[in-house]
Amino acid sequence: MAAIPWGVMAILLPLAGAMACFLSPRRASPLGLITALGVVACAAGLGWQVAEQGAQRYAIGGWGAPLGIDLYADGLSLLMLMVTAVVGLGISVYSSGYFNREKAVNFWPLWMFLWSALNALFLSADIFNLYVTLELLGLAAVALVALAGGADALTGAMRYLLVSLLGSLAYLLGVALLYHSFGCLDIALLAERMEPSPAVMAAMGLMSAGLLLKTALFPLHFWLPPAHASAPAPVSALLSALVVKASFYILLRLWLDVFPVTAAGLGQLLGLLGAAAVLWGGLQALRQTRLKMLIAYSTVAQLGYLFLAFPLGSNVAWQGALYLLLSHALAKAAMFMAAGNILCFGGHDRIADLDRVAQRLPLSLAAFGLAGVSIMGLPPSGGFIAKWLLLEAAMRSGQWWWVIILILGGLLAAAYVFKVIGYAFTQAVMTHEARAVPATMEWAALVLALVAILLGLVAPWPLALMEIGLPFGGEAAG
Amino acid sequence: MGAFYHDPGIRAVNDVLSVILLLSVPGLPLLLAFPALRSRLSWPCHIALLPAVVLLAVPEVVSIEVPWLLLGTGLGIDAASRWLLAMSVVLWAAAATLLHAPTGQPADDCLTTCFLLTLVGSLGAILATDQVGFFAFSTLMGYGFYGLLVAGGDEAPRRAGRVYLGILILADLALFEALLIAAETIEDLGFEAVRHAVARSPSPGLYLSMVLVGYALKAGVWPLHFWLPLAFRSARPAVALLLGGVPIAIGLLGMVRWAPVGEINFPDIGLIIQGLGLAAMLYAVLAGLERAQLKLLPAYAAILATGLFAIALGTGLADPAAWNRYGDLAHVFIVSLGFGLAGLATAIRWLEARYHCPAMLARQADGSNPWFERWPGAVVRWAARMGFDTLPRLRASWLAEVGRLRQVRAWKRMLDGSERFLQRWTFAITLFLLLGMVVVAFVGASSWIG
Amino acid sequence: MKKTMNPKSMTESGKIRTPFRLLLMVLLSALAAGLGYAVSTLSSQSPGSGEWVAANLETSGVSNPVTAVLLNFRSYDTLLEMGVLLVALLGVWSLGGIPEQRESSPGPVLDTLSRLLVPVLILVAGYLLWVGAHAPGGAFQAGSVLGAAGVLLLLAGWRLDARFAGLPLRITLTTGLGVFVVVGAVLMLVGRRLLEYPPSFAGALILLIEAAATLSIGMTLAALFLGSRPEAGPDR
Amino acid sequence: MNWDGWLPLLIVLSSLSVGLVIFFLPEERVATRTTLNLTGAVLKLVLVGVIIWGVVHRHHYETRLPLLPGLDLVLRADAESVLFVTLSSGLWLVTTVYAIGYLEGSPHRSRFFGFFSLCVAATVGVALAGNLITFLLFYELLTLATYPLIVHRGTDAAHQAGRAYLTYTIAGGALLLVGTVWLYGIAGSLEFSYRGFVAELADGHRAALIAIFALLIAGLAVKAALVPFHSWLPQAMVAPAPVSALLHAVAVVKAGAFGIVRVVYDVYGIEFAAGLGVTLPLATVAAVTIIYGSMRALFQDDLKRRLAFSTVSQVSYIVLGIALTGPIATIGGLVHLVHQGVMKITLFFCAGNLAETLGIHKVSEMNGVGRRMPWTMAAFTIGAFGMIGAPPLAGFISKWYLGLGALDAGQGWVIFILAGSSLLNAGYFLPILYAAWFKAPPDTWPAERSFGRRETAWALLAPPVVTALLTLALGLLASAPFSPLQWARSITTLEYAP
Amino acid sequence: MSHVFLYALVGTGLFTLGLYALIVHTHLLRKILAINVMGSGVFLVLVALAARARGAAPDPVPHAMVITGIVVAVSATALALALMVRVRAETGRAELSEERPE
Repeated sequence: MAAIPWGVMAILLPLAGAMACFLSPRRASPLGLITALGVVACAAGLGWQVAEQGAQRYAIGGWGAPLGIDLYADGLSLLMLMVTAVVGLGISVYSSGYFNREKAVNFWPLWMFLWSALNALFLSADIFNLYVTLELLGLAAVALVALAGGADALTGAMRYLLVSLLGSLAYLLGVALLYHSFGCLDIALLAERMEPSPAVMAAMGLMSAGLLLKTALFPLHFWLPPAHASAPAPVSALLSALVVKASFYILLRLWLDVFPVTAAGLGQLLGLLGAAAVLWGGLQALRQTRLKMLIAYSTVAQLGYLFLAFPLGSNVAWQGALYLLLSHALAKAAMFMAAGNILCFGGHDRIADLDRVAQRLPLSLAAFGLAGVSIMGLPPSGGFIAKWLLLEAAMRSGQWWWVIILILGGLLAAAYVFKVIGYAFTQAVMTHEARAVPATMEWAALVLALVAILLGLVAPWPLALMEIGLPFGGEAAG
Repeated sequence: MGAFYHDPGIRAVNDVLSVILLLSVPGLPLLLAFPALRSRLSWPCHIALLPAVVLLAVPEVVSIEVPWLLLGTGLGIDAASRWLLAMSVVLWAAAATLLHAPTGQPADDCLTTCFLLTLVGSLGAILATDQVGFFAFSTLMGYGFYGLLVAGGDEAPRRAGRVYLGILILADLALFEALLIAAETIEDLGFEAVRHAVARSPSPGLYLSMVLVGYALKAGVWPLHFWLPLAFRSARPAVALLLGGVPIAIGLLGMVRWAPVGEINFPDIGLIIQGLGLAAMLYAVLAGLERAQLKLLPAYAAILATGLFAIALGTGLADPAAWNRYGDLAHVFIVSLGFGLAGLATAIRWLEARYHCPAMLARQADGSNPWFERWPGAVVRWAARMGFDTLPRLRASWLAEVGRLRQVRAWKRMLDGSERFLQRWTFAITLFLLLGMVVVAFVGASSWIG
Repeated sequence: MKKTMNPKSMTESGKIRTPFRLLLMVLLSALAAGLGYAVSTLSSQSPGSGEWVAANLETSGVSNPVTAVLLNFRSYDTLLEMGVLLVALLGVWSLGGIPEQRESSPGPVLDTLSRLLVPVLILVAGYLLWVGAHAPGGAFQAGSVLGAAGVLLLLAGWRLDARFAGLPLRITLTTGLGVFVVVGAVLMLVGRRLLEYPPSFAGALILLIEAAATLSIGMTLAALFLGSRPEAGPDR
Repeated sequence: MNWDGWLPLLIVLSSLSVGLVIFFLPEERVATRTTLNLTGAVLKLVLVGVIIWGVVHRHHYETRLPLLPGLDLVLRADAESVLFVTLSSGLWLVTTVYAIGYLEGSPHRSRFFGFFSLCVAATVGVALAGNLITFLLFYELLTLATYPLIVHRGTDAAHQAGRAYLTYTIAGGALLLVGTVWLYGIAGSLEFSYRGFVAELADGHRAALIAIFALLIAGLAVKAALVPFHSWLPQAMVAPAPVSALLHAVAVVKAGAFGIVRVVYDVYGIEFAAGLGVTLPLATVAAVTIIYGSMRALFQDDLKRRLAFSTVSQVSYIVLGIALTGPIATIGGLVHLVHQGVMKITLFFCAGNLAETLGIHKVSEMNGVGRRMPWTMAAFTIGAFGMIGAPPLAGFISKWYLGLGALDAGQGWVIFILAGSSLLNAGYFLPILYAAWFKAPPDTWPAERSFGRRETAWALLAPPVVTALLTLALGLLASAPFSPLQWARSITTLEYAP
Repeated sequence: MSHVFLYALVGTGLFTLGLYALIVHTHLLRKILAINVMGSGVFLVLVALAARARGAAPDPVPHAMVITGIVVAVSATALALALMVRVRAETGRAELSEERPE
């Protein structure tokens, strides 16, 4: 075990930051930024550690698995942590310009809690601890959505809260069944002791359904667009980029490690729902008249891609799904930020009137466009690499119908992204006074979008990191 | 990757002078064709002829290979082409003088350029020693001549020009095909080599017919003569002077040089061609008498002469030995035809300037286009209908169908409705999915346990 | 875009048709049956980690196994859970002013009762905190009782003095989580793992954490009941 | 990696970096922008010169960066890529000069030139791509970089054109992607190599290989504007003239055609492809496109639209040359890749000059324009005759080899296609020339701008004249060393070596 | 079957009952209560099954889990109620509207 437990620090630091922000509301913004930098450093440290020494296990309280709670960092959790760090830093920088003082007081502690919850979730190796982090995450996220105020945001937040609680409870019931079946909560131990039984199957159904609800997989996505679209821009960004991914991450962990099911039926069912999400989200996104709604439905579609890996089940497919997750996190954060800039500048986000705004915010539009490239899955971008891997997996497994879905989804994405981009080239007169957008907000969006593009050029490194600890069980898996 | 090392750049030339000379015969007029380069010169068209004159003065047979030009071509002069060149120089000089006479109009820049380009084409074609070069120059000559016909003229020359242009394109197509067939047969595209090779190839018929049709079109041989009367009727004096010596002569020269006459024995085709030639002569006489226009006389004379030439050619095809014996006369014939037609044209101009001839006005006034002008128009109109109307209309109707589909609000409503349904039955759907999961899991489990 | 409130859909959403209810019942019964079946097939021999807990109870610093699990073996859960409480409060506060309910003046009975009960409740809370080390009880129970006392006070119309409503209140609210984090961090600084108590200090540390947590939980619950950020004096 | 290993990447970066810098230049820094543009273009040309020299001297230029496990981003200079890279970087220089003149004083120039440079960077990437995934990467980048140029004017028509362009190209890209992935799944490699790399897979994968071929070609055909994927191209002519030049000659259409070259020769190998029986359908499609494009061009009154349909027709010559199995036709196809670019860019430059100087957009407005703008129209005339295939211009050489190749391959019917197309070409170009030179000019032009003594701005006039002279030179000097024809011949020897 | 399982079955029953209420009722307060009922069901399952082993002391871990769960549920309920009050203040009714914001 290495000298410095970077992973633990990545959890404690934002917690401490949250309390500091809470205690000193006037300095919330600088305190938050400092914490963000610290967390990024922790993630980098953990990355270095994992890359050097392989997967890490950390027994909290020194008790070890059956009794205590373990933290576990392998390639999968490391990448999640890192993408959270990058997006989180971007969101922090963006938020320092976005919120007025009054809102900032509430935003920063909640955001720090949320970040802490995310890090804790990605590092946890204990299914009950996962439940706690999930709740921490969910409550913080709901509170952040409600921060926007107004009927839309509050209704969205309410629905989101109910959905989140329902999902958590289903998950918790599953946890109960698993614990009473095997007497342990640690993922690795569960995997060892796993034996199929009706209780396990019920737990699997309950936990999957609960997590799917939280991940907003079609047809359980209904809560996502209103919540994500009505939240403040940085919150939309972190919800779409990170929060929905958290529950997917748990699902992935359970699926890969705990449930030793090769049952093709459930995989195909998930794949089918994913495919439906891709198409439905794309179609709905295309139909939207408001930019943030469009982006939110785009998230629904992109989440669908993640589930295409389940029926494929091969190493390459998992890698593709995870890569999509990473690049989508970056790209979608950038998109929501760009939309936030537009909203902030022009006072509205009606797509049809974007031509009044778009040309006056070239950086934001560029960010939107670059992020769009990744969303569409065009090269060179992280989205492309992900799509390539998924396509390859589909081709290799002979399940060519997923190829069609992937391609159709890409086309739909192109349609809705360019529906927006097109307005960048006409210049209409401004009808009202515009508000200046701070440069930090524009650059934060652009830099995140650029990182999403960059992911397409440096793929071997993240893919190599992903393999640490063999989260996908090596080449033969599936 | 090394193919081009072996290609010689410019191969050693024994006589640098002949290279310069031969190249400058088409080269100088080509340069002068650029208005900017001749703007200071007072007699550009005459100056352009100087290299040709010098070349005529050189007594020996010279020829060069220019491997880097086009697909590797050659220029040269021998006894036969010397006569042609001499004829051309004389005619061109005369025409240049005529052209220069009414100078003073700045708009004639275009005309001068066309004149010089045609000059390049005709001299180059005479000097060319292989088919590609000949084809290139004769094409240039053709389009240049079209410019000469049309430039600065009114409706009548334009119509002549249009018809000539159509002929020209068709002829070039035919000749291009012939050229391809030749190139397919043999690598070296020198005239002699091609004639030999084609004659020995299994089916020289296609090549022969392409060559004959192509050059017959260019030379205005009956029944492919339609542009000739139009051109003679409307051309300005300088151009009328050139008609015999340039397009017709080059056309006939092409036939002589390209067709494997004297190498193959095609009595049937020969007979047909002879018949055509005879018919041409008959037609020329009849039509010339019937139309009775002074200005058209050279045209019918040309048809008559080319008919005669066709008879000779047919004889050559039917009886190679005869052609080999008397074939050289063809060049003499061409030269004299050029001079003769030029003389005739000049004479008629001169006569016309003296005596007014009302007959031609009456003929022109009836306005009915001959059939050969009508049907190309019809073809174009038909094609227009095909391309312009049918296809877009098909597309339009298809688009309308799609548009109707798009208009149907049902799609929109369906999308809206389902989304609202999903929102409304929020938790019920969750239940369904939960059940689905559990059931699938159970099924999976039972099959797995069992 | 105009926003229309369709009255028809409102009435529809208010009432759910009977066939649907029936269908729902059938489906839910199926679900209940399935879950029940799953539960009933569990082996009656518990494979739980009870014996592990029992084996390590001595070194945990407390003798009540539940407290040992909560504050030692799985103290990390509890740490995060303190965070959950605080987040909920932050969320409630960030919602802004909740429209004040009609102020009903507390009757004399309530007033008297609260004066009587609050000290008792505080005492009970202290007891529960103390007893948690070896018998049922502990920080949450104590905190809840404390919270109840706070609620009672609030019902009786008592409001926190503006002087304490700012930083002092916030410090109290964060004490539980703060002490937890500080203890964990200090333990890490001295070379142990996160929340790896030295066996000799375990009892004391747990008590310290529990005390802080009790205070925070109580305050948080009361604050949650109040619903909005108390009017504070000017912040430092 | 030594210097040789970085050169291909440098060529791509020479315009990519310029583009990125230009994006951030303020609109009014005209001089800086112009300098940057020209520096980039000249630098690229110099680097290309180095590469040509090196390739002739058998240097191996290859940049290899890891992209995915087992798949590299490969930029390599081989004979084909040098042909295309020379074309695009040469024409880019000319087009840049032209664009600087054309857009003088118009808004959003930084954006325009930024994307302009990106577009060329992508094209050069397409040219230098050493495997299919690198090709795909730059091919899609090209799509993205071109879209802003097409909608640059921001009018409704421009948006519509942009939408059409995207609809086609993104769908095409998707097909290409599927084909590529499938191929990778079967072959496990995507490296281009002379005579292809899939031949050994023939057993058991025959049907799949045919399907992949269809997917790849369909994806590429969109950019190459083969019927029925062509209709974006005429719509895209609403873009500014330099963009049209870029679309039709330098980059987009060429990228599609070049891709087909790559797929047929370096993925499948021409002999194997012929053995699969996929080349004849391709040739048929190309033939149909040739005729159909010309037919449509015949009836367009909008000059640029007519030119666009002409491109549809002409680019298919390249495809036809590729699809006719045989070395001579290959020479024709490859050489037409260059020749068509030079000729068509001339025509578009001229059309742009007419629009910019006199406000002429329609053929019917061109009466007597030769008097007013003799240099421009002279260049146009040369380009048009080149397109018709009149000797001794560049188009003649292409047509010559195509025809000969068809005969050589025993596909006599192609001759008739070529003849018909020439006829139609003449049908739609010659009336323009006739009107321009021989009809009387109108009293006033639609929107005349005065440029003093010259007929138009220097930067607008020089490019078409240069490319027109190039058209002439490519025909006249076709057999000279280093000519595209010679280069195509040497490629052919590589692809057909026993 | 021991009484422990009976409790556990009651727990699952509460869970489904809560789900039913969550689906059927439109008023937010009822929905929140339904969630709480569901939570109670889960807790019951957890605690009941902890005492399965005859004679042995009940497993303390589920108890700890339930305590944690209860705190979480309390927090969530508090937030939900506050949110509900705000929703009611904004929209005039304590229901989730199906109207999508246009």
